Amino acid sequence: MRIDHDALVVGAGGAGLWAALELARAGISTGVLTKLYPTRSHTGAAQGGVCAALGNQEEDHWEWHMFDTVKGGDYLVDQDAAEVLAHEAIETVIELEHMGLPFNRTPDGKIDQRRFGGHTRNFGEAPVKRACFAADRTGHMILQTLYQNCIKAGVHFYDEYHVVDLLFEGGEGGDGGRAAGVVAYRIADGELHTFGAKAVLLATGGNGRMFSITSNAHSLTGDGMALAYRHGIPLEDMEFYQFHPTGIYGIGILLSEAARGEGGTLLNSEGERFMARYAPKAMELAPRDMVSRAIYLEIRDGRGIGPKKDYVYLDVRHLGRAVIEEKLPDITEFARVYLGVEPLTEPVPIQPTAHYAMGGIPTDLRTRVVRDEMNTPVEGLFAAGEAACVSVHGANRLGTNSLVDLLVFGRRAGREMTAYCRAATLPAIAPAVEEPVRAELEALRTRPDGESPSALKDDLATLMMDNVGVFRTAPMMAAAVAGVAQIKERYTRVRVRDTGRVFNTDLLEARELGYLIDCAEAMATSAISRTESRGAHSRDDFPERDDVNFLAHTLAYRGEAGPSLRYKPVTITRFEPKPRVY
Amino acid sequence: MQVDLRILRFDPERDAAPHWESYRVDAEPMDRVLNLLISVKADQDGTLTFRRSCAHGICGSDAMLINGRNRLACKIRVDQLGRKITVAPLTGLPVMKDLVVDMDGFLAKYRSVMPFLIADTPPPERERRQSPADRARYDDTTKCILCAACTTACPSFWAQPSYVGPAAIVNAHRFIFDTRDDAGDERLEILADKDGVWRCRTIFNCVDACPRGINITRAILEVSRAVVERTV
Amino acid sequence: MALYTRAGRARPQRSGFELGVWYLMRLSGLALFVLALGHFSITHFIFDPATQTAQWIVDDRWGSVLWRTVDWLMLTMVVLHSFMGVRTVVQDYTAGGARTALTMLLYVTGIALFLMGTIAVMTLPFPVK
Amino acid sequence: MRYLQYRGGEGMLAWAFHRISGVAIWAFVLLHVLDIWLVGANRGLYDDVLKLYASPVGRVGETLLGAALLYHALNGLRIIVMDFWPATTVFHKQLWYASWVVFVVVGLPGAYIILRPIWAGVS
Ligand SMILES: Cc1cc2nc3c(=O)[nH]c(=O)nc-3n(C[C@H](O)[C@H](O)[C@H](O)COP(=O)(O)OP(=O)(O)OC[C@H]3O[C@@H](n4cnc5c(N)ncnc54)[C@H](O)[C@@H]3O)c2cc1C
Ligand code: HEM
Ligand code: SF4
Ligand code: F3S
Ligand code: FES
Repeated sequence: MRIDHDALVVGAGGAGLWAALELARAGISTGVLTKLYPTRSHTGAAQGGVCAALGNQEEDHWEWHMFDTVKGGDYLVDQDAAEVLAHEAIETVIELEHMGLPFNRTPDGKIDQRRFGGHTRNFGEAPVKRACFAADRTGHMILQTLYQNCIKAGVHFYDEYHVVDLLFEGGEGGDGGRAAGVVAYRIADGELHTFGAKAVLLATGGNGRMFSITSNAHSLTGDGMALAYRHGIPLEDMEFYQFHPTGIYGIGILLSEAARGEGGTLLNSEGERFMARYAPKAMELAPRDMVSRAIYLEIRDGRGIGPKKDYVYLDVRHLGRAVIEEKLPDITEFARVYLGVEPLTEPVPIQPTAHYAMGGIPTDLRTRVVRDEMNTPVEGLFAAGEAACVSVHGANRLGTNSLVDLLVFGRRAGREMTAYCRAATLPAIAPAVEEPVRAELEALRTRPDGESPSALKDDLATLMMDNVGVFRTAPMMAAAVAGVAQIKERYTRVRVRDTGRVFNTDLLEARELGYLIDCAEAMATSAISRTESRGAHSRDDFPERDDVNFLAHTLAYRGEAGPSLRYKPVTITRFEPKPRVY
Repeated sequence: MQVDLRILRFDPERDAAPHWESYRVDAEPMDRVLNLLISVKADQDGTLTFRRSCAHGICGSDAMLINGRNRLACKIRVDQLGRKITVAPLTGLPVMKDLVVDMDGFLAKYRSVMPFLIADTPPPERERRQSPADRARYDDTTKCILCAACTTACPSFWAQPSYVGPAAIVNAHRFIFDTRDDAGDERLEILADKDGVWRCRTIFNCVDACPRGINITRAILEVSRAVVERTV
Repeated sequence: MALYTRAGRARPQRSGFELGVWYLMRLSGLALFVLALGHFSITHFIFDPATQTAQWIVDDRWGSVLWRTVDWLMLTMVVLHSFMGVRTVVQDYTAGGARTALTMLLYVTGIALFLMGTIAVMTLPFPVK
Repeated sequence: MRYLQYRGGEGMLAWAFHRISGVAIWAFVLLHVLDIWLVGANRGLYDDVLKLYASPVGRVGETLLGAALLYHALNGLRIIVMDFWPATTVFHKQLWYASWVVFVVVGLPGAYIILRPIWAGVS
């Protein structure tokens, strides 16, 4: 079936929903395609908060927020983007409040704020209360509030439509073609639909499922990134992947940084607050890459806890019942349900967990997808949210800044697309453009014999976790590059066991595995080529940051013989790179 | 340990009617039913179909009938259920395949209560003020993840699927008692309809089923009381 | 009143009937708590069923205006409450034409029963002492 | 019926009993108005019916009726309390147990009084 809109939004997380809202309010005919019901998007899992220098609790300025973002990202952040982020955070948070988001309140009725890792006053002096929050379900409330407002604005949703390809007019996206629409697979009955549009937004979220221990949802398989990559668009800074320090031991479910923001501490087997050794000033509220590394070092030095000495404790007991139950109810429940641990009386076993892709589809400040180091835009194609890389997170994202990113750049995407749609004409889509993907899907669905995709996926996740994790060395990453290439080859022979058309999740999971492999390939190759340590990319063999050679963004292009890399300069406006100490 | 897992299967392309299938699965006591389903799908029968995403009780994808009660598969542990576990799709919504039900009707009811803030006054420069106490008034009902466990556990809904259902009322409550909202009256009117709050018979299955621990019945009764108060 | 809400949704026709029934069930329930339980206690604990012949009812119980009033009130409440209660049950488990038919039948029976009861309680002449 | 697979808790039992008892009492009320009608219409027939009520079987029936009425009344009160003070829903199970305590405390002596004539041979 063929359906036309002026604008298409792929993904209904925070970024996609806000973009859709702007478009619908401007009267642009918009379709939102999402493989999950919108409220199932992973934005709903975000707990801790969303930072904006409101100054409701103590003095704060967006310049401070900008500085923290740049420094937190180990100076790989594009500073013009960080400025937009920190500045517009304020109005977007206020606008969210106007849309109905139930923020926690200060006694005088303003939005309450709390501390979060890496957010400081006066350019690094001391922690500042900047994170606006709704208990520890901030992301849930953002997702619900945006969805509610989309309903109010009459946004047209295509729920459970899995986008399987992007369409371009006049050449591939990477060679000057213009976005023309998408092909989507309706999960309910396996029908392929071709959607035409002037503007397409990719807001498909992250790709954390390429790791075995992750806080990410099963659905986070890097679809948007991989699809862009397949059409000649590079992926930027893929080597920078954040491991969050406090995942539930063995499972990876996240215990929000809010626990530390409220005063929770980290303890090793000797009961010592080991962060004193690594970040004497910021302690537990140092940026995530540092805390994750500190945990790994403690474990490596034999101060881990448990039979395998491979975890440490997060301790919130001293915060008291009131704080724990009022401000951290969800994460308290996670510990109870998933570990059988009572945080009121026991410390909680934690380990770092794969959490967030700093890299992604490169865009400019106007959320337009760009395809080279000169920032040449791909006409009609936009990206926002975790799938995109503007780059506001650089080498390491600060807590809460992802939600800010979704809001600020989701909103920008909506406005930008509105303007674009008003000026542009509907591109032509040739008949039967969906035939190639139809053939791919049919081949996958009907292949009579081959390997199981679930086993292959486990292999990929273990490979990446072991070799492209918190600590990296050249041999490890070489093993990853080779391993991914092998898995990619095996993937051509996977066999789906469900051959039906109705709700065939087996088929879609196999398809998603293909996306993960693409992302893993870009990640491993980008990582091995960056011979320095910066932010989340931490190498034993190159422990120092190298601003001479690597103050640059990686762009990974897909190629038959593996990805090829190019580099793009970092935009520096206000803050010259300095050593990063906390 | 080994678990006997019985699943009510239905493939519309093959089966005339749903039927039970049994599987033996290795499990740890701390495993959740979702782990078992994933392991069956990976190792025994790739056609087993269910929704899942977050795997930690926050997205609302995998509500299903587990050992006779509506639970999120990713939130109920094997040690809470024992060695015999039966899993069936939610009751009262059309089954699309295996454990997947059609949520459209459910969401249409959610939309019918105008689940969004309607404020008549133009927004101020900064945030609208709200005291912590006013904020607390509707805190409980902001937790809903639209998993449908409550509505499909409600005998009143089974009897009359036209009942707007606990989930929709919960979401109306969240706005009716929000001091920033001005359309409470209109929502109360909608819920004063014959398929509105009156269909609740205080059965509490919804409360037991709610994975977010929302006191749904309380919310419903608060709405009923508000309807009564504005009329009587 | 506006026909549409601010969100553009058609406003339901406000009849208030279900609200009325809901309230009535609660109020009559409270009344019955005293009346029905009282009645049952008197007829079973204070007196024994065996002794409450027609003669006794006419001479003693309905010899007093007060008791006739109490009994009639109870009749009113019980008919209202129980028929509206059964209506709820009927409306839960039936649909369409069957529902309308059964509900109508219920109303007719209810009214008939109420009239019969009223005649029984109110029209017997007082005994001549 | 798939609905019977649902393992409801106290609240569902409370409701099921309430509904069953309500309908049962309603059925009896139909009968009872008819028999009272006989007081005016046909006294002889009324007294015959009365003998049925006072017979051992009748007494057991009346006890059951009383139980239904008592349960329904107590649970009805529980519902009304929750309706008007929604905060009490937190204790809905406790309220239900409490109503059973009252049910037993009041019901057992009551049943004894009604049933005693069967073995005491009074009637
Ligand atoms: C546990 C957890 C806690 C977090 N806490 C915080 C926090 O406190 N603060 C903070 O700032 N950040 C936090 N983050 C990070 C942040 O939540 C995410 O980065 C962010 O929500 C991503 O939003 P998004 O809109 O880009 O995508 P998502 O919300 O992930 O949405 C992706 C959307 O894309 C759709 N989609 C994907 N693929 C396809 C396809 N092929 N076809 C159609 N649709 C598709 C999905 O259906 C979904 O609607 C947290 C993340 C996790 C995992
Ligand atoms: C003695 C005191 C009584 C009290 C306090 C009481 C209370 C109630 C209440 C509150 C309800 C509404 C339940 C709901 O909407 O969920 C109800 C329902 C009902 N009552 Fe009563 N009642 C009493 C006596 C009676 C009597 C004497 C009868 C029958 C003659 C009766 C028959 C019914 C019926 C049939 C229902 C409907 C049941 C249902 O909807 O599930 N009640 N009662
Ligand atoms: S109220 Fe609870 S059970 Fe019902 S839909 Fe919301 S979260 Fe699910
Ligand atoms: S189960 Fe149903 S009847 Fe009411 S209390 Fe819950 S909605
Ligand atoms: S998978 Fe998200 S709630 Fe269970």
